[in-house]
Amino acid sequence: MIKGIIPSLILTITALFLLLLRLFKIKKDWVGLSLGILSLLSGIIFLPYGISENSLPTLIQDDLAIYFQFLVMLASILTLILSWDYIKEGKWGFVEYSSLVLFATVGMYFLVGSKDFLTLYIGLELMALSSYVLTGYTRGEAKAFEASFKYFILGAFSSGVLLYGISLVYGSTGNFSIENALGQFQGSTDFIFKAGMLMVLCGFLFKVAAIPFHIWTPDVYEGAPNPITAFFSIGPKAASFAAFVRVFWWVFAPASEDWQFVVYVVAFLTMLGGNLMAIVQNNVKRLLAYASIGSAGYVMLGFISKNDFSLKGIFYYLLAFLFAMVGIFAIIIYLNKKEYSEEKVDDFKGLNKKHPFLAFSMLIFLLSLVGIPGTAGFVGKFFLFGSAIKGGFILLAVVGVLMSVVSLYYFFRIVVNMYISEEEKMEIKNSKFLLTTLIICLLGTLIFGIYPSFLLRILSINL
Amino acid sequence: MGGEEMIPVSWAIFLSLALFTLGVIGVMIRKNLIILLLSLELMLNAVNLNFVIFSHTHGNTLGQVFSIFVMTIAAGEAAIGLGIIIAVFRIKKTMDADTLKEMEG
Amino acid sequence: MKELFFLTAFFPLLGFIIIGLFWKKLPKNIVSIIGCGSVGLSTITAFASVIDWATHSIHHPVFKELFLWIPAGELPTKFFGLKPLELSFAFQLDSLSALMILFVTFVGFWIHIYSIGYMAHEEGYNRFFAYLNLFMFSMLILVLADNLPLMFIGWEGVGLCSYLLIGFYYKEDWPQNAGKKAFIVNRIGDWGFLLGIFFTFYIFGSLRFDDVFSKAISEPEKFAPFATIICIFLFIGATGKSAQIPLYVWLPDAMAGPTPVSALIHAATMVTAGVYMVSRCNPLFRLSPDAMLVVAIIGCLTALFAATMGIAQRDIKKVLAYSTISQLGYMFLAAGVGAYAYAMFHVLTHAFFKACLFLGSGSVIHSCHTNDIMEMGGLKKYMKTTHWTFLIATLAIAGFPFFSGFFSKDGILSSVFSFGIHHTIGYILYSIALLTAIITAFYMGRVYFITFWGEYRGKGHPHESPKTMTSALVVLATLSLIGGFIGLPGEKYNLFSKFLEPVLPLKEGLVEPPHHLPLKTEAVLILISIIAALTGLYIAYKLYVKDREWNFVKNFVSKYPNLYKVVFNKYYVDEFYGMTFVSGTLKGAEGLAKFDLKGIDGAVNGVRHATVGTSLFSGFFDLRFVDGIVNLLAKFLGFWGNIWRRMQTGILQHYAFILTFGIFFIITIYLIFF
Amino acid sequence: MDFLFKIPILSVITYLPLLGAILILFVKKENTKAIKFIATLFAGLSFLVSIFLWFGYDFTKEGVEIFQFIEKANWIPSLGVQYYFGIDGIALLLVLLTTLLSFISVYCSFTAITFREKEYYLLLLILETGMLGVFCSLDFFLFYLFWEIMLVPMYFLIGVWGGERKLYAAIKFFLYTLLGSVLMLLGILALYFYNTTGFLGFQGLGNPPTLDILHFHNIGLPANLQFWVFLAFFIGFAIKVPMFPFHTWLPDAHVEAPTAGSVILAGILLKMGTYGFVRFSLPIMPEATKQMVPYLVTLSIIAIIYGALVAMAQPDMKKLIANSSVSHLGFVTLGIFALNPSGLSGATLQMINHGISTGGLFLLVGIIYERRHTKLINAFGGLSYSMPNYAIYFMIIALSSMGLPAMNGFVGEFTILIGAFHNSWVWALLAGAGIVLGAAYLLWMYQRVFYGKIDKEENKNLPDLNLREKLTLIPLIILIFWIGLYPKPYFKRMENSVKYIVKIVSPDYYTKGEIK
Amino acid sequence: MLEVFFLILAFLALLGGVGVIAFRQPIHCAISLLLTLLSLAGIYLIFSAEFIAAAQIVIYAGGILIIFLFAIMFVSVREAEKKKKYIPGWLLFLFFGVLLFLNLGIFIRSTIFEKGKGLGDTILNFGGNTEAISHTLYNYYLIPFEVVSLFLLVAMVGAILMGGWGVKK
Repeated sequence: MIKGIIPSLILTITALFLLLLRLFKIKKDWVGLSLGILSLLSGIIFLPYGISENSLPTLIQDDLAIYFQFLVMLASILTLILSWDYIKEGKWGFVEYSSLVLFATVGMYFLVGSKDFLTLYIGLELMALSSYVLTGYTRGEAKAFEASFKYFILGAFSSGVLLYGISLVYGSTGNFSIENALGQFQGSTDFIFKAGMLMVLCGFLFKVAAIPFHIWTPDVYEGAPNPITAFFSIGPKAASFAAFVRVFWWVFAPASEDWQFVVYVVAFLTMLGGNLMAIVQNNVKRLLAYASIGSAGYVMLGFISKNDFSLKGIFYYLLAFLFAMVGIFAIIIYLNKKEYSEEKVDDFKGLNKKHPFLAFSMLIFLLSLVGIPGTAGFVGKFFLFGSAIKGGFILLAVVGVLMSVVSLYYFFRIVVNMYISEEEKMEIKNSKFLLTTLIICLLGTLIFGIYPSFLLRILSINL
Repeated sequence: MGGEEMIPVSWAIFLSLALFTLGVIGVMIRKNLIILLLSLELMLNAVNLNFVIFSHTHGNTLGQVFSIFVMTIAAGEAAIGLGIIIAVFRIKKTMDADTLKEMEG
Repeated sequence: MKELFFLTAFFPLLGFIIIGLFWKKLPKNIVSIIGCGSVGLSTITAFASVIDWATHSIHHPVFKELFLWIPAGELPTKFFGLKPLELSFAFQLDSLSALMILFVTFVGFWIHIYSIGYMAHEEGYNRFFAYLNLFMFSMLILVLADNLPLMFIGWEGVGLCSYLLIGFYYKEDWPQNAGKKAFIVNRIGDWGFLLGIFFTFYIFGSLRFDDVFSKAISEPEKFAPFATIICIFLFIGATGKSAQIPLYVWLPDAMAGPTPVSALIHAATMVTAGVYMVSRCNPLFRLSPDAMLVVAIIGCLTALFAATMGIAQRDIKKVLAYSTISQLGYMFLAAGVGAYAYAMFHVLTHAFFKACLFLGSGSVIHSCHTNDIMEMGGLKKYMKTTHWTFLIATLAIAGFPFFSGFFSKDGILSSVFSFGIHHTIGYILYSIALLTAIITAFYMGRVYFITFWGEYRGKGHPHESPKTMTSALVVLATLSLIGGFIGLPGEKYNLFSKFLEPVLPLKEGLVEPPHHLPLKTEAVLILISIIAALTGLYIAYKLYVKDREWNFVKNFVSKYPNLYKVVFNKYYVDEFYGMTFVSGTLKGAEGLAKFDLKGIDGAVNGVRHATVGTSLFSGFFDLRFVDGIVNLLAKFLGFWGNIWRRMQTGILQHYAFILTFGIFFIITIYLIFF
Repeated sequence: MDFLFKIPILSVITYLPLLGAILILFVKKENTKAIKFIATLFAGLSFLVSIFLWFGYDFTKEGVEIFQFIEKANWIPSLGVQYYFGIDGIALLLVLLTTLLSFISVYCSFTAITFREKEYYLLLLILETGMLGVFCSLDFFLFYLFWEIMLVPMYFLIGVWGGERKLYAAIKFFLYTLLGSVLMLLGILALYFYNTTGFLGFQGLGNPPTLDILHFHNIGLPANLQFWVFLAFFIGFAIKVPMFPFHTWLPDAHVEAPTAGSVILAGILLKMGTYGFVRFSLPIMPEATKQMVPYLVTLSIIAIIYGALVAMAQPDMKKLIANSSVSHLGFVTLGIFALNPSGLSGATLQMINHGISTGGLFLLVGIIYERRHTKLINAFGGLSYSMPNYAIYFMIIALSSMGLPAMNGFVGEFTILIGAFHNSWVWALLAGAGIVLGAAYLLWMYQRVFYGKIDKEENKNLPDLNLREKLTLIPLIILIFWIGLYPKPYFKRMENSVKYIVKIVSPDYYTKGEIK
Repeated sequence: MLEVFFLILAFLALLGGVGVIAFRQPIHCAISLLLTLLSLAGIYLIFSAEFIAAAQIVIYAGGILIIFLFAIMFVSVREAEKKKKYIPGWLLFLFFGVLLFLNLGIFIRSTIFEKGKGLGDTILNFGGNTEAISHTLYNYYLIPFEVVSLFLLVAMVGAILMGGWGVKK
């Protein structure tokens, strides 16, 4: 019985240990980093152990759970490495930072692996709460607090909506199980079930930042510390998508047509709006925020179409997105000046001359986000658009590909700055940690882009 | 207690819905940061009411258990929220939420 | 020897390549040797192979396929199913092409010789000979080709050389314009020619003359309905090359080139390619009386119009140019009435006398350094040889008895007259042609008298030209004098028709053969044409020699200034074309370019500046343009980007409201649709 | 030549430039000589190896066997994606054109590019790999990979080494072409699903998943699906070609690109669109193609006339040539959609011709641009005095571009027009106008640039062509005359490939001669 | 009888709710929230959730609300009086809030609620409400229960981290 939660146990214990260290005023940053990474790695190693075991009442260990748990842990590892310089520079203390990231990971672990609304909710809240704290963690800046506060209020608001939805669903079905919720579902006349479903939908849409629930994203992305922004754009998002998929493909499967229609509209708006808004941004982080909103739209293509391509697409795309985002943020941190200032698109001017490798990596990540073949992003999009075509959502697929083209336009503003503008004003740090992250991400993007069968062979997600 | 025969479930649901809506409205229209938090609590209470009612309707205690968790989480959220509010207050010297608009667009 | 006839074409090519590759290094005398030598060699080859062929197998054309050129797959044809489109580099030697190569190489050779003197002091001597050699090559390909596409190669090749040589003096602008005009007008004709080729393949499933004609002859009724359109398209090609209405406008301008070029290309050889082509395709034309009538009418009208235009010109070469157009009109008239042999005969005699005239005029220009006849005069004293040769050629073109032009022109006139026996229109054509003959005699007389008689009016001292030039004049004048005797009137004595009989038979196809006139009528017609020629010459003599002060002409011009102006300005046809087709095309091009360009301005920039009003307004404004749609879209996207962006006020409560609105929105759409 | 079938010659050709690019990566930026040497060496090697293809290709084979030099390996088994290389006669010619023009464009850049040489040659070589990959691929996934990858180096070539409005032109190029290709991706996906499980009411064929292009040839798609898939592919290819309403990116990209960029863009990149029609649209969606032919031909004819007219009014030499490309490519598409062997083989030949002639013209404009730093026609005049050799080369290539007989352009246009004629004589009539206009705008430009008096001081002492420049042009001129006078080897090599396509499009063609 | 109780309590709860969003002073709002909390506790009692009712009073009224009062005391109170209490355009927002209410109301209106089973049997099985809850809590929901302790830990750490800012400097 314990096998299923070994990874989360490892993480929890490490996090608690780190807190304890902090309590005794042992501020060894490297301990925080190394223990954090170690625990996450061992967590990943122990992940497959629970796979055959399904005896836990509230947790499930199926392919979906394992893969996405892997994904969020990977995200956390990369975030930790990425954060090193940033946190060290501000002398904010890596130990408690590390433990907060671990707590968030535990939350995501349960969010992904729950087969019960209660567990799901608790996981969600743990993740969210750690995120609020992480948002306001470092800068001691009005902006960070503003972001944190906005995130907190809106997050709590949306989880209130989600919760209200859950309560209505409970009112209809009489239990919280995700696996067997349908015992008492009364078909199309069950209105509170549907009302609940819609509100749960709204709650999840908030978490995955779909339009019109995206509204928090740009501000939070901008205000949060850079590594944390990277983390938000991948970890919680991936975990939320996994839970989203699980809830809607399982619990609300009988009402598929109902939510598919709604999600259709939302996905449409999300792809359109996210990418269009990104056009007019000058702040890189806001630009990326909108780009990630647009990406959520693509992922929703897989979500809505519900076929054998869908999960592969969602997972692969999120993985690609993870590599690209972490990589891009690594570069942003590289470029970060000592004094606080906004991360402008112009900051990239002349990067190629100064540091060609950074520029090249940035180019690859951006191409991956656009979905140019040879990068992991393409494979992800290939599956996502494939699933949309297969599901018959041609219009969405068309909008999706068109918006990919639009995304090229705004991403290439950065490329233009890097490669074509001659001006150079940035100072570049020298950091092994950032470089490591960058190389991991670059390799991930390229390897999974050029030889995807390596992953696809493993990836036989079934529900 | 045996009151269940007399009180229509829909009344209670409407009450909870009304409270929920009041909470939502509060978050939308009030300026004061603390009152935003209070409104959030209102929303959570509406949820709790639902859980209790449905727990009663379905004859299981799952809903009640959930509502305990909700309370716990409400407490945690309040703590964090107030922490953030105080920090914001220290920097901004104001409790108006609409002054927090450094980031836009 | 006869199998090597195709080498005729390749000697000049060799010359061209040698001169072309080493044009910078070769000295002038070597270039002259190569240039003239290559043409001389090909002349020898031509004569040798033709004699060999004519003595042994005059009724069997010789074919020589060098290699398969374009094998482009099977195409469905009208009558013959799927036929492979296989074009060869292949040549044929029959009486028509034999005739052509003989006179082309011969005249060409003498003009090369002439050029040595004429061009001696010009810049670009080497270039000139290279082009001339290339021209010879193309022309010989044209006449030797055994299929239409290969003929087309030569056809365009001579057009190219014509372009290059007209624009030979590239410092000035107007030769360039003239060259360009020539090329483009020719291309318009070629457009028709190409379509004619395509039609031919579609109907006959082959492009070899031999195949096509044998099919056409064997089943005339079957192909007759399609022959008209083929012939009309081919004739459009011919009007371009041979400067017929409506595509004649390039030829007068083409006089911008050096005079030997005018003589060779724009008088003797290239411009007759159209006549050659029509004659070559006579089996097709014979299937279609309508097409032939069109040819005849166009030819006749061209003859008259060009002749009238020639009256008022002051540029000696322009007069000759219009006379060329007019004579070409005669040739087409002959072809149109079915007298192909006479058309070819006129081609031949015209080549002699017109080349002679041009070379003579070149000689005059060479010594006076002007083209304006009003600045010449009295040259017979200074330039004896030139004068005599010019006189002979003038008499020949005017149709003075027993000069070469007399025989060919008389043959044409009597053919047209006999055509009138079947078609009343023939008599109209005949009278026009006769009128043209008078006018021709008149304006040629005018030029002659103004130039060579009276007093010298120009600057400097005119002098006789060098030997290289006069020798050519003498040769050509001799031929103009005696060349006509190979085509005496009457069937029995006409060696020329007999020679051409295998290719240009008198009786074939659906068209009535020219009626044989009784001897009496023939004699009367001859008399009439003699009178016509003499009348024209006499009027010229009267007006320009007797009347020393040219009072009559001056009075006439001052009395009818407008008439004079119209004629002097060539009926404003050039201006009309300029205003309609040329500037229409240019205006259209500019308009389209703007239309294309409009999108460039602020297309994607629009994204940045887009605001509600401007984007919508200028968006609609832009819609007119191709890129505008994209533009509009970009602006629209930017506009929406901004709208979305404005939602991001930064105020928390607004965000909460948007969330609430989102929930409301989702529930509402759900309620509406379910 | 058996050994040729044993070594993966296509891969060797394709990746040699990439190898060169990788080597360049390790050379110091300042060492431009070494960089140029490596770039020339590898582009040249690739060209030399590709010559073997010309002799090794067995053009007597028919049917599917026209695809030779096959290389096959599993790549993504779960999707049925293969590493699948192979060429038929049409691709053979395009591969050769690519290697030749790439080599020339590397060689012609030695003096034109004066900064950031390392990146320049690197990108040029990567671009070559991408282009070769497109022509060699017989798997959709692989094809798409190369198709898109190629855009990136091209973007940089325009964007970094371009003219004044380079950024605009570069992003416009990228956006337009990407727009087309993403729609094509949807088309590919639709085919994939039709082949396997079916989608959206289309009963799938239930085959194992594959993206093998040849498998989809004549797979028998239902008519309405064909229509949509055709549309998706069409937009992609039409933008690339570019066909009439999609052409606006082309003048911008051409004008702003550096010389080599223009050469490659005009010479090869545009051919991918037309190649796409031949390889995909025709054999996979024959019914839809036939159905759409009237519209496609209308667009082609509009392009022919419109492009020529727009070209006529251009004040800039490069822009003029760019617009003339629209016109020439109009001929190519006309030939393709004539759907008969003559039209198709003419179109294929015309692709090569256009690459040679227009590539040559761009080279020439680049040469003068290097000397004078302007491309405006009215900045010149009387150049035949100061640069007589240049004038001659220009004349020859311009003549070839306007389709003078005995030069390459004529052979292509003639066969295309006769092919089009056999569908409808009106097509040939209208398209023929392009021949007239082609002469008009080129001669007019030639006149303004080379003739007249030299009225500008700068033009008086321009140096004539040097040896290197001549060497870049001479191969093209040799090809111009070779194709013009003896195109048989070319026609032979594509004969059966064309037959293969025609047989798929209209199975009765070779028996009844009907395009039905 | 219970109906009347319910209605009274419901009225009070709503009154409190309205008070939360209507009073100017945060302290008044907090007090009216207390009213709502207590009324709801009463309603819980009606629906046989004694443990929840007690927890409501203890945790909410006694714990959470006290934190709020602390916070309200901590920050300046006077400041709030000067300014408007609602943000500009609040009527529109209010309007949409009401619309949302109506929207959701449609769903609830159209649902036919079954007659409740009541908790009687369940509670009897376990021997009491609290026992029943604890049984579920410690058996079925053991893991979430443990996780929620982590949640509280994070909340604590977070509150310290957040609230501590500015103090150090």
